[in-house]
Amino acid sequence: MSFMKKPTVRHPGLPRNDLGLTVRDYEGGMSTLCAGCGHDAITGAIVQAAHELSIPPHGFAKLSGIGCSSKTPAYFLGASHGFNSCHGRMPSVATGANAANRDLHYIGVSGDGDSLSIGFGQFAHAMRRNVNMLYLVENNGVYGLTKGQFSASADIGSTAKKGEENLQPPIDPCQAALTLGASFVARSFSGDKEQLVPLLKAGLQHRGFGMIDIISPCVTFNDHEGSTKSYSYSRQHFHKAISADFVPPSETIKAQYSEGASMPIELHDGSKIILRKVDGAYDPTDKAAAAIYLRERQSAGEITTGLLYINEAQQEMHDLAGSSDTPMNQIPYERLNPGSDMLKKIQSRMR
Amino acid sequence: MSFMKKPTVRHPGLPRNDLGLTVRDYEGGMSTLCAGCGHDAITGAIVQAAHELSIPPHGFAKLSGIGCSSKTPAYFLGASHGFNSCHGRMPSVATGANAANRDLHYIGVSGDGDSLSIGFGQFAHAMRRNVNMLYLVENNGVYGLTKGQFSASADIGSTAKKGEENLQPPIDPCQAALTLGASFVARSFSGDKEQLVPLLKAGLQHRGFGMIDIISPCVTFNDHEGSTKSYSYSRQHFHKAISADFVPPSETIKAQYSEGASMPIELHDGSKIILRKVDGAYDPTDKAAAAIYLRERQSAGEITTGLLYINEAQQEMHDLAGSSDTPMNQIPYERLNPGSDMLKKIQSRMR
Amino acid sequence: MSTNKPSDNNFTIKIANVNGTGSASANGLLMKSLFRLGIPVVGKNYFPSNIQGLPTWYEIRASEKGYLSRSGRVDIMIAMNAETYQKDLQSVTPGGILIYDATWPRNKQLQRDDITVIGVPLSKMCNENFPSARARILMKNVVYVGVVAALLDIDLDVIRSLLNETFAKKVSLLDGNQLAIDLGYSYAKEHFSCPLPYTAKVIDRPGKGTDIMIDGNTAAGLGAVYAGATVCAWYPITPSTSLIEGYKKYCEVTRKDPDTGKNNYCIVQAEDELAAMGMVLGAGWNGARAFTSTSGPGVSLMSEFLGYGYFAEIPAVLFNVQRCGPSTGMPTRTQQSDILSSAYASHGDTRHVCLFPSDPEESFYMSANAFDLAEHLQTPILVLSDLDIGMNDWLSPELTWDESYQPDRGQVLTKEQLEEMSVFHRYVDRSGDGVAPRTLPGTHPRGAYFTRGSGHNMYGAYTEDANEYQQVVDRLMVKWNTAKGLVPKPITMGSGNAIGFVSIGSCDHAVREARDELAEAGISSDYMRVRAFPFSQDVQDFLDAHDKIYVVEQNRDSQLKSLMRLELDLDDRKTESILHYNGLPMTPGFVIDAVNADLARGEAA
Amino acid sequence: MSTNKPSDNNFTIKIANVNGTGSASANGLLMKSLFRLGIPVVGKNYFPSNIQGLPTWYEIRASEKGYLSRSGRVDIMIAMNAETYQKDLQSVTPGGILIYDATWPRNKQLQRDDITVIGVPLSKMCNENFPSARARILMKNVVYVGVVAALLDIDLDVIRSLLNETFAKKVSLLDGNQLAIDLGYSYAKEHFSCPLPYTAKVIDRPGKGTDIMIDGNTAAGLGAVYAGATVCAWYPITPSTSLIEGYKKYCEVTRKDPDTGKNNYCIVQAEDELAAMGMVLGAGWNGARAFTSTSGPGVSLMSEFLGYGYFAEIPAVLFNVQRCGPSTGMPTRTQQSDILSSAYASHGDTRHVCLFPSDPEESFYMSANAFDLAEHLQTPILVLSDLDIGMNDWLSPELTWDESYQPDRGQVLTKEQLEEMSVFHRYVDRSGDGVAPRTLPGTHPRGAYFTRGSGHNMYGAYTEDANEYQQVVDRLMVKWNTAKGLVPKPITMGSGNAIGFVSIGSCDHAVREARDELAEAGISSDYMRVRAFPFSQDVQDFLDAHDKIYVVEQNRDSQLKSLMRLELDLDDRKTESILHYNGLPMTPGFVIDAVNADLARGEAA
Ligand SMILES: Cc1ncc(C[n+]2csc(CCOP(=O)(O)OP(=O)(O)O)c2C)c(N)n1
Ligand SMILES: Cc1ncc(C[n+]2csc(CCOP(=O)(O)OP(=O)(O)O)c2C)c(N)n1
Ligand code: SF4
Ligand code: SF4
Ligand SMILES: [Mg+2]
Ligand SMILES: [Mg+2]
Repeated sequence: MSFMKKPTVRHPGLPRNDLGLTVRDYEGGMSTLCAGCGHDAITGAIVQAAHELSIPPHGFAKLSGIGCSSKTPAYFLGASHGFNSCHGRMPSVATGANAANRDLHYIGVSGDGDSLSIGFGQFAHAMRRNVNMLYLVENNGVYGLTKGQFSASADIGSTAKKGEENLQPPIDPCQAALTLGASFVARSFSGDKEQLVPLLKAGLQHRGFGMIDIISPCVTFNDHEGSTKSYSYSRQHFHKAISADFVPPSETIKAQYSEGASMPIELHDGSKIILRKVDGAYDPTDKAAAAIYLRERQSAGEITTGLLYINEAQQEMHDLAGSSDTPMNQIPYERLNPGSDMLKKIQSRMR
Repeated sequence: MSFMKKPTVRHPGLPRNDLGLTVRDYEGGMSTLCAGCGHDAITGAIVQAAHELSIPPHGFAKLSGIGCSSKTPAYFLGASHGFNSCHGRMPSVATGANAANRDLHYIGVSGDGDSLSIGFGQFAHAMRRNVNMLYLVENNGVYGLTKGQFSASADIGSTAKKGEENLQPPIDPCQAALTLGASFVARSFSGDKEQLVPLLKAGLQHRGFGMIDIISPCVTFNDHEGSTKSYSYSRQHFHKAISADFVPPSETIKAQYSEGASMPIELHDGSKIILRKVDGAYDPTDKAAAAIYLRERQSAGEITTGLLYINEAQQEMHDLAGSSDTPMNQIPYERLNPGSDMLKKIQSRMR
Repeated sequence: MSTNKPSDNNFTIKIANVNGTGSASANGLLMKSLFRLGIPVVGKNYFPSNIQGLPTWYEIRASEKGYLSRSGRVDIMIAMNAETYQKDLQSVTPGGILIYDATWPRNKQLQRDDITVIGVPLSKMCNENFPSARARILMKNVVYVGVVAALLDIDLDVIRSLLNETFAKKVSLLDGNQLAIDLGYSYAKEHFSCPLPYTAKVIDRPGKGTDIMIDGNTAAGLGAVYAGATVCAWYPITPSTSLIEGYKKYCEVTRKDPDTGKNNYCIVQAEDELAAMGMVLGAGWNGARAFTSTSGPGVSLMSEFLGYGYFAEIPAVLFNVQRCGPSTGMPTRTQQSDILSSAYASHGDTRHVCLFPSDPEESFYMSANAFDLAEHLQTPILVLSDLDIGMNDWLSPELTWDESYQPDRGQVLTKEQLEEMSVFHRYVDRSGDGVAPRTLPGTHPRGAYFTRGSGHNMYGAYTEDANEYQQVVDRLMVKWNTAKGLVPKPITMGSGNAIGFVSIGSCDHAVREARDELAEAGISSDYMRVRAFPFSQDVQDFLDAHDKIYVVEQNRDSQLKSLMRLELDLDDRKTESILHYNGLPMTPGFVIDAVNADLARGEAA
Repeated sequence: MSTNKPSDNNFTIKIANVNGTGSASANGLLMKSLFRLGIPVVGKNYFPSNIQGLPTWYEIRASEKGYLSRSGRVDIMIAMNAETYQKDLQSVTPGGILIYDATWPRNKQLQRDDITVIGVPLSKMCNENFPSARARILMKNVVYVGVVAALLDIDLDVIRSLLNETFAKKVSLLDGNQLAIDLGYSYAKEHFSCPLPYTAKVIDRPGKGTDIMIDGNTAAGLGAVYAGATVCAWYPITPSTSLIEGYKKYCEVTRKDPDTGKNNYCIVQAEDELAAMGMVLGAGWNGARAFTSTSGPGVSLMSEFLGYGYFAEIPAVLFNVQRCGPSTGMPTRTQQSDILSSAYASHGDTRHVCLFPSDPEESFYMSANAFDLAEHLQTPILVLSDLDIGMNDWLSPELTWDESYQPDRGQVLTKEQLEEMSVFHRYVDRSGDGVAPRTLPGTHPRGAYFTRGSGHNMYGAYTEDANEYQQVVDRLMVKWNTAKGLVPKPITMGSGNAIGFVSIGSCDHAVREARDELAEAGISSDYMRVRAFPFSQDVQDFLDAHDKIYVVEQNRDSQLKSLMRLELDLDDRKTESILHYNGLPMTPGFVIDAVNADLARGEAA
């Protein structure tokens, strides 16, 4: 939002984690997203979670597709390698990266467009393979970066809006993940750090594919016609250079509510969604029950948040493949080279 | 299976449908699939269903991807236009074809590789759009045409087989379809014409996306190692030109069982699957119940068959889009051309 | 170039803004007021791949002679973005003017003696005059329009009537905007010697009053409406999205059935580009005029399907609004770097007919033409525009539509024709031009055939036979040669000179201006702008007729020249590439400098 | 060609079978027995894109001089497929022999006086001798091997020992096979005058005993094992699948950790080709040697990612085992038609280093070399093989592995190096060769950088700045020029002749044989086989050194010639294309005919 260089001053008073690092060591570059964008709040939660876990920053690799959401890996973990891949193709790149080095912590950041439209196939198959990574869908119901087309995800403002697009049934990443084999499925809200940070930590520690659907309002493109707070002013102008001509600064929407409770959230366009946090009695190890609960709450107009499903027993990709414990990229050539004698032996069967 | 030209003799005794056509008029070219392939049985059922519905043969359009299954449109409805598209891409071609002409009956034929791997994204989005078509997944758990690699679908012989691949959770097309918005979801078995033909007819008459997952055993590539009836003989030979060197003729597996009953089926490799037919009490209009039932039976090791879900109220793509009743490809240019006066008017706002 | 002094009706204004602060309307107002005076004008937008908070520029060139390329000069810079202040200051042409917001002190370390720096307390003025926070942000932009109006002596009535039209239905906003204009205008009048030595004058010229301001994407989308396209499938990608938006907008206005209220068009937002292309092929196969619009990454994703369309011979139209770079590159910058990859998109021996419009006007007509070619030739047609053409605001002659136009639907057999035939074979070419009649699903049982991307013979049947296969691909080359005679011919200017320029698409204006300037300097030349691939004989003739060929294009790898080397007889020794590929639109100065450097080399050698 | 008589150790046997009837083992047995005698031999398989019931042919060429191309002749035809009987009969070279199953009467209308037709009651013999239905089908194939053994006087001991080795662990099957051989052998001895005038003789020659029979895909897969590739991601597609199967097979044998039993390799069957390429890039970025294998449609789907790899500079190896045609084409036929689309895969100014092996031996070494180049140059390397090389059975010199080989991992900064640096910038080229050192994730916090396909500057930061962007793409051209000196040089033969042949990949054997024959007829020539793109200076030198250039390749659109026209100075007037593109491997006769026709035209003119 500002062109000023981020200050690199150290704050001596900042709390240090087990590695002696402060939260600053887990931050990244300055965000260029719109003021108030939900994605920035998620970035903050990732920084906090990574710091609290005391994993060295270069022990992470962060990957993304293309979109506003997919830009965010530039804004956290500046000391980790990042890979901003092609639109919708992060799951495959992350799978390959993980195949090469099973020892890093992989954070994949994607958007609803990136994961549920162009990337849906890859998203599904990375889950099916149970690639050991944390996968975040920063879900705003629109294509932010291309200026606000509807995406395939749950239209988070659906109650307040009308129009043709709304009639298409949305794809719920959590229900899809349950159907497609993810071993860790959760949902949260960008403004609910209290819920999000522990979920991120759990997902990073989970051995297998951890999918968190994070509802993350887009402050700029949620001003559909008919909405009371529509930013219609700039649209009235006869001249459109690019459609998001005027983006008034907004506040990040915050949400704090307790387990078992439901919480109505008013979005930037005045529409409402109702979040429901699973409570302590909820059993996240029962997949069928999770699927049923999700559907029930959905019918009641609520969006369930929390850890919805976890299966620690499901083997991750390398376990299934019987891979060596030494990462593929660290096995010395001497152990990879079968040698010239073996080549002779192999060829003895070719005569 | 034979190079002999199909006889074109008319059988005067054959029953005629309302159009005066016999079943012959709905047949296609000679199949080139392996003797006993489940796909051929499905072809036969399609011919019968189309004939019984008394739709003129050129009122259909048949589309497919690439695979043994996707070859089959050449073997039915010889008087219909066919479109053998790219691997995994039939859903988009069918969507476009339907966009151009909403008046034809569209039959899409695909395989589990075609629909659940490379084509999974398109498969999902055609369902979400509720394109008015009948979509068949001829599901054999393998990539037949490329000689037997495992596919992402339910491994139909899973009880009898072991090996790395089996550990990956399969994608169940029916559960996926329920999650992704299909308005008609059914499952059947290639050898159960009694169940299949009515389902095909219902699917063709359904207004919206009708998905039928048809378990269709591959007689050639179900001979996994460890299987009792493995065709290991030819594999023992030192020379492999192509892997499916010897394909002994097999019989199509047939199954007949009544509503509510379960039926164990022995596949060509000696493995077993258990099919369970939904009974009359089953309510296919309740999506959540359908999803729950599927999961329950799955946990019990059974594969549910029958009409699993139907929603006649869900609007199909053109309804949602507000398309004219006249197919797009039949609107005369005069009605499409806004005329030169309108062009002047439009430009008056550009000064 | 850059030493020329600005003169009446010839100047360039550049406005440096921050993304998302609502400057577009103000900048458009300024441009439009010059246009209303009758001055040829072009507005180029340099915006980031971002929604809010990053630098963005708008550049307005007024050119009495109607040169619409980027001028490469900045006579008036309005520096509204502190982040880019230093860069913006540097980019002012010597003798030029820089306007900044004097509410806050400017960095005195950044100085230039050769330009005039004007401070206007924009924020202060707005804070004093507008109560709401939103208006304070927005009206800053309108105030600087008032300032420029005073400096250039723009007739305030023109601005006023523009505002009146704009806010006809939102009168509450009208007053604020008027006030802001007046504030800027008065401040400038009071504090600076207005007007400048050069001003914006009312002029009269052919086209005044009928000319329009339009971007290429809107024009192309409108062309698709007039061509009778009914199916559109697409996936959002900059800079092609607004083409679809244009199509949609005009469909909504003109294609609702008056009786039923239903749509005589069907737009599908696909899940990705592969699906979009699949849908277009499905619809084209089924007899609807269908198209998609995308940019480089989308074309890469569509490659498999493009090869399918070529081999199975299905009409389709694809607009490729080119952007900058390999991979994601710079999505909001322009380039012409998909020429080769579009012409030969897909594996195997595959080649595609391409059209290359140079401006919005041609985008409109070529858009319509593309559908005729697609159906006549039964093959995908790729229309290669670019961000500069597609998203910038160009002066354009009025678009017209011939009422007698009837779509060329190509050879499609009717029910009656099929009824009379004993048998139909899909790929039998009776006309000798390589095109075989096709049938549409649902017409007649006898018309049924199987469309496939796998090997097929002339009868449409599956084949793995060597000769049968070869027959089909050989006929496709016959069709290719037919295309040469059907596609738009190149446009040539001048004759008899030893030097010949060759260019393509949006290079046009810069090359034409450069030619004029070079001619004034005694270097005269001929010029050919290639408009289609495959090349017609005229292209070869032009090459042959010149001793020196400059191929001017906007990519690194001289892709147009490559295409000509591949398909024509191009003597490399007499050919020089002039390549511009940094993502900005090319300037005439760049071309002139390159020619002068080459001629100097020649003399030195 | 086709007028030559077969002679000892020089003949072609073609076997027409039905797919799925188990003939492959028998045909392999026949070929291998010739190989064991020391005769150079090649086996080509013409199979349908189908599993059961369609025509399939296997062609065994014995050539004492070691010519391994398709001969274009059929000296002995074994016609086991009634469907293709007529075609098979016709394809026998005059003077040749046709063997058919005389159990059933043959069609007497199909006659030829210029060949010898031999009936053997194969089915009858099998029905009488084998009880099980399966054996009756399978053993027919083995019986005809016995017949041919008698006709060609093949030493039965050789066949017997082959059978012994094959069925060492399945002795139950041994007897049946032996019996079948004997049945055929005796029947032939009894009923026909055996042996024929030409026979298969034991020969001694260098390489006998060490040479192997191998297909190119197996060799390339093995090369990847020896190169130290650890990550493989792929999606099944004919004819590339067996490359992965080869890699997997040898990994299973050589890459299980002896201590833990775990795999020192990781193979991922991807959901499609886009994902496969993404996985390879992810793994390459992360420092593993990673590869994929595919064919045309897969390369089309990978285009977007290939451009990403080029622009973000990530090592990757892609084997493109080319098949026939645009689109799906003929998946089980061969062609070299992805040359252009591979070299320039993806939109924007993108170009890729390509290697062109000509046979299995080279597939092995180039496979290994590709990984070195990929990591040295930090870019995707495309190895273009084809179905003929990849899936057919070739005589090959023994493969060897230099024990001192160490992988060239390119410039990768270690933890220690990073520790000593004050700052790391990803794309700063200090060596001047266009390649900048990279770092691997997890090494050191200072090594962190952001990999992106969007515009970036030399420091690795995001940019939309015109100059910063251009710096990067200009450096990529420096790297491209570096590549010219690193890729395999062309192989040339002969010198000083006016005529120069240029060819590529699997054309090699046919061209070499044609050259020899032409030389015997008094037309001598030089020869260059191009082995890599970009072209090194040697390629230009060869072109310059000849008055007449024949570019021989297996595609319609003269893609190799096109590439040379684009990147070199190729005089079109002295260059003639010889193009073979019907899906079958090219014969020497085709080349000779083309040259003779061209020379005749020259004389006539
Ligand atoms: C192949 C390709 N197609 C299209 C685009 C254009 N594009 C960029 S971002 C985007 C959508 C992003 O939406 P989402 O993933 O929801 O992210 P958000 O911006 O909403 O966070 C699209 C379509 C692209 N970059 N690449
Ligand atoms: C782009 C592309 N990739 C790969 C292939 C090769 N291919 C052909 S069919 C097939 C799998 C078919 O499996 P499935 O859909 O299950 O059909 P089945 O043969 O089992 O009926 C594959 C991978 C192809 N034709 N195109
Ligand atoms: S456009 Fe929406 S998603 Fe993108 S940065 Fe702005 S608020 Fe966030
Ligand atoms: S390989 Fe399997 S799926 Fe294919 S035709 Fe044969 S039996 Fe059917
Ligand atoms: Mg989004
Ligand atoms: Mg299958």
